[in-house]
Amino acid sequence: MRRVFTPRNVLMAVYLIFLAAPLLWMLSMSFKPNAEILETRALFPQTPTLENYAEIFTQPAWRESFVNSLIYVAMNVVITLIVAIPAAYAFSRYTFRGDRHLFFWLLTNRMAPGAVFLLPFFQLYSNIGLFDTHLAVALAHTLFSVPLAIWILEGFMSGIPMEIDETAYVDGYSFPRFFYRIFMPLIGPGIGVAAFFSFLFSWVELLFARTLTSTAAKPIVVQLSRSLGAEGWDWGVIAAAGVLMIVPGALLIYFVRDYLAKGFALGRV
Amino acid sequence: MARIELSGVSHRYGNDEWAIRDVNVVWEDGVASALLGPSGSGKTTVLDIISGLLRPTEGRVLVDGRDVTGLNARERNVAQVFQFPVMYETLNVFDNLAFPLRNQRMPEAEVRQRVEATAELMGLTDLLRRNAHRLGAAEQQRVSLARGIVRKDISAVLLDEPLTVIDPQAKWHLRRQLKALHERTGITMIYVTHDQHEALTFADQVTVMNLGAVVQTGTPTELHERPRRPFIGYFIGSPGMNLLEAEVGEDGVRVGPLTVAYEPGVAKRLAGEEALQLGIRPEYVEASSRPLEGGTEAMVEDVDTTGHSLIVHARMGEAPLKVTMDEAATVASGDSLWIRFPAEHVNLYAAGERIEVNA
Amino acid sequence: MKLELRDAVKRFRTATALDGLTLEVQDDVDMVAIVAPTGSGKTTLLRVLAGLDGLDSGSLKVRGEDVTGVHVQKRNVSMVYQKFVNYPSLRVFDNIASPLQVARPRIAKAEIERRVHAIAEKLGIDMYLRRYPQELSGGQRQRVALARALVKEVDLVLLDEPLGNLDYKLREALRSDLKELSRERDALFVYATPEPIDALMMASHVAVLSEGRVVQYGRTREVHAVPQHAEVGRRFSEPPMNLLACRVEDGHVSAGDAFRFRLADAPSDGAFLLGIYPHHLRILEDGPPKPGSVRIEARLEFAEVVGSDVTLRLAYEEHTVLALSDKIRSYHLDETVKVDVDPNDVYLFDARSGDLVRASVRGRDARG
Amino acid sequence: MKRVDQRAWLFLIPALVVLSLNAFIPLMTVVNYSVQDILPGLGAVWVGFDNFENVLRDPSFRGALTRQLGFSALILLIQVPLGILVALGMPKKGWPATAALVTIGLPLLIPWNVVGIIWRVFTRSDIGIVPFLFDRFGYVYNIANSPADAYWTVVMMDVWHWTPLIALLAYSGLNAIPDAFYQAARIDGATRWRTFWVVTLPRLRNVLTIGILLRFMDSFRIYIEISLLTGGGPGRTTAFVSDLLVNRAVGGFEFGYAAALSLIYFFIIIVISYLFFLVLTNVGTSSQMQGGDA
Repeated sequence: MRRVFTPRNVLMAVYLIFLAAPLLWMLSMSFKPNAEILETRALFPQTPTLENYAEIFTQPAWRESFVNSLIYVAMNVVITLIVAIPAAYAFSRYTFRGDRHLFFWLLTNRMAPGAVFLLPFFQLYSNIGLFDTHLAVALAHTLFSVPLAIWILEGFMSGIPMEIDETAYVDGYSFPRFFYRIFMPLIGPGIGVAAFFSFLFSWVELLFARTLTSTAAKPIVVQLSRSLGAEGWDWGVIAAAGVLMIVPGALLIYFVRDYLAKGFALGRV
Repeated sequence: MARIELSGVSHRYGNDEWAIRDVNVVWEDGVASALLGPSGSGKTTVLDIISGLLRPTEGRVLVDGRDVTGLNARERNVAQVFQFPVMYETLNVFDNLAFPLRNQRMPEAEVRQRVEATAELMGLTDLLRRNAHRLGAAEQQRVSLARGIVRKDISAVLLDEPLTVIDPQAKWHLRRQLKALHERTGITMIYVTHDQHEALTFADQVTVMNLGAVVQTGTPTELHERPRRPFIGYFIGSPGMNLLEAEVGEDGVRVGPLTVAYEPGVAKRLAGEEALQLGIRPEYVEASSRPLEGGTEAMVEDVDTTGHSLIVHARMGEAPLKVTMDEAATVASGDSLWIRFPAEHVNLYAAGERIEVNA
Repeated sequence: MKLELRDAVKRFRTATALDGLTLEVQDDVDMVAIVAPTGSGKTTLLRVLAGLDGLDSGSLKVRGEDVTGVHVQKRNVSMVYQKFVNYPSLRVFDNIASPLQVARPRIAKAEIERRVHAIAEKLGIDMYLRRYPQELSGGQRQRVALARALVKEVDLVLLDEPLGNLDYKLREALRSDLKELSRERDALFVYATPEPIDALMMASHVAVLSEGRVVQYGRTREVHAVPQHAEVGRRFSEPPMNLLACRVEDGHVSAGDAFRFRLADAPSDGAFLLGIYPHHLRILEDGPPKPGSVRIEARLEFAEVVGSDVTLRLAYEEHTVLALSDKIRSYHLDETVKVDVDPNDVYLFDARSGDLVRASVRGRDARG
Repeated sequence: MKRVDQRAWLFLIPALVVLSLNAFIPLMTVVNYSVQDILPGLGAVWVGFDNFENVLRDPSFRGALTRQLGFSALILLIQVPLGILVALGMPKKGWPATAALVTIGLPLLIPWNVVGIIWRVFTRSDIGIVPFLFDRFGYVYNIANSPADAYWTVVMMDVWHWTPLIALLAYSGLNAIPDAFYQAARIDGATRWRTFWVVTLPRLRNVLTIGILLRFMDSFRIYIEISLLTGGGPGRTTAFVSDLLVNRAVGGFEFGYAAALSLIYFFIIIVISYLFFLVLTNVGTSSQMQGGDA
């Protein structure tokens, strides 16, 4: 009989419980009225209710902020890809003066401690009249998502032999036609993984999203913390919002799972 | 060292069709053998069954007569060298070789003695302190081979296309090393490859597989001189064996205008065979610009040179024919050439299977 | 003139790939083979002909038209690599058709269809047109690359060791196809390879390269019969020609204590390299040596079966000598092998410059 | 092999434009602040490196920095081994692999403030389940006033939140190891642990170095989750460098001090990351023998 309680299975079970417990707790809270949350501690809600979710879907503030978040996250992914693909092509196909150090400089941007940069960002985006627009948040987030996207795409592109480029030139392809018809389809998986990580970062980022918006482009993360601010926290609604925020990410990770499983080109490093 | 036998072995992956059918092969103790076949011929399936990675759907695997079908590679003491060098990079060469011995809880003194003896055998003595990733591919492959034979209880060594990633100049050196190792240790070695050059160079006994079945097992000379099936005549040797449609005449076998004389008894015996084919190697076709007694004329269509000999593409009646001639011969396309087939170099096939004529 | 490359120079940081290389190919030549060891400039030469790399100096004319600076996209060339390079994202049909699809002036779809089917049939891959390259075997993938290189009428078809990754039998088949195709087209096939056998079997003309320069160019059989330099002898024979240090003293050549023989038209005394093709070291399993030839006994270091011949690596005094035998049998290491040499077959090269001093009698007749 | 061509910079222009907009201008503004003091009514006054000296001599900075280094080291020591173990445990093929990937990846998808909320709700004495469970085992768990409980809860939250990143990286690293290495180890009779130590771990070196670099950078910047969970308390036990930064920059309006602090802080991260980068890239160049493709 195949041994079920191998050390491996036990460890995985313990880890999964540790991982799932808070999530399940949040899920169950999202179906409990506030009163019950404060009194009982049972995992399964006695009086399950959908009022928390109803609150979110009916309240314009919640719905709009959810949509706002999706808009600027999508813009961030698009801008990141438009900017990162040519840069990654340069890194993967050519050696040029200072390419390695430039690559490190790109990575360092990701390390900038967010907190103190808020004010300068605020001043910058207000001066160029982009304050409280989706574009502002998207552009700010590219500071973090572009370096990672370049790194991932460069890994995928290096997997494609140079001879394919050259054969296309010998066949008479012009560079744009080659790039569009031959090269892009080959790095499809790379684009998917890069998009996933750009989405991942931009969707959960709070500091810049809060700093660069007020009402018109108010993101979900801010709506969440706003309802935290008021004293009597409305735990049920917050839990429901938390659950809803996981859904888009879970879907995306489902779509790029093959590339993650196959191991996206970490050989780059 | 041990005698390895596959009896009635067949295997299919899942329930699609059979990868290998009814494989019966015996590798005598201490033989230098090769398993040769084009890609997709099922030789990798046989390799995995011998190594213990794969349990065959049917049939048995015997080591010295003991049924090991259910045992894994460790219990069968079968070592394996892979297509690319497999080494433990964080260990130096000495620890790589000592690794299997220490796993057997062998006392350190004995480990040292065996490792040094094996290193000397493989010419690795001065590399013992070197770390793995500073060695070249050929050296790393020698270390993984040495790791295979360092153990006392090794029954056989499987070589799975070991020269794949070795660059051309280093290849002949490693081939010589493998051959010398076998002659000095007498370990049963099975060299699996799709390259006939490797197989015939290394092995005294070659098993040829095609489309999942063993076609012929024999010495290089047997395979080259008396191929059991036309496929082997084509696959071994360059250029491949000529294969011509033939009929039985009273005084021998006729191919178009040419007759190969046989004693009357033989002719009678052949009478009943249908789909008769005649195979002869280009280097055994007698050819000359002057008439040959009992020969016939053929038209030369093209001449290639290999530097040391000429390959003449001729046409005898309808049948195309290749003839190998000495490089000094003066022959050009358009000439006519007298040719004759010496009976002792001719193979006759009935329905694709070689017939033993008292040639 | 199909091709005029004059004084081509191309330097890289670490090495000089082309060092004043000149190659002129007449109009009647179907295929010229560039024989040189890997890494001696032959790939760079092909890349320069294709326009993928520019020249530091020198000029290139194709069919009389100067294309020295012309960018690759504007050149009328095609190229096949050792790696089976196809477009993974396109089906086999579109892979083969792509040079026609991007050609300007535009080519009608029906015409593209016809040409693709014609070349696919010729190379025996017409049944795979709907498939993707990844689904095919190595040999088939290389045939797709070849079909793409031949679908368009080009001036130069550049082949960089296309058979390198294929196994024995596939090479034989592709060699005869390539030879036939080079005859049918009036394009010049330029075939780069370290393997002399490819050049000997396919190319009507051969250029032997060494250190970025052409050491000898001519008809294939002539270059093999009369190598002008020791380097050509070594590079352009399979297995490589034996080159033994020897001395000539009044008409006698000696390359070792027991290896001395009279030579009819021997040069004046001095130090030379004795050149002997491996197949001229006759191995008579039994019987006395042929009259006039010299017998030496050597120890067998290793025997390699190649096709239907066996290359014997023999140790003789301090030399290592290669011999060729057509007897396929199991050989035992260190067995003694008796070898006969006919003085008419030997070559002599100047010890210092390597230039040919005396060609073999047979070689001179063959060229006549 | 890559071609040497300086024109490649043209491809980089879009990326450089976007990044310099976001990187250079704000950075220059911060540098600007760090060398001045804004006095109400007097505008900006040049103070040179005073701010930097204040920061370096400030005991609360040194305290925050040591706590931060301690925290970063601790979470790396827990998350890296745990991440590898989880990756080893994950199924390789079929739907279980997909299910494992999605569930283990979930914590990475949750906004950082929601993580803080969940753990706050999870551990509050009045409504949380954790105190309730500890109570059953006879231990009075109180995050609000026991420094030990608070510190370990913050550590557990970070482990819960970021171990999946190491697990996913290690998982993709494991998939790149050719099966022949495991076959060889089996033939050599290696135990499971010996095989891990000699085959698996050395070949995960590349992936783990990236994981450690990413985790180190992010752990050094942690702020929002902790501020929601414990607000840095009790006392300063869970207040790290970024907490000090936000208080001084947003709260105390000592903008010069905060700018100087963030530049020092940024400098520390870059130096340590550059060391990792060097180790990482020459690890890459001494490329261990990958399976050669024929």
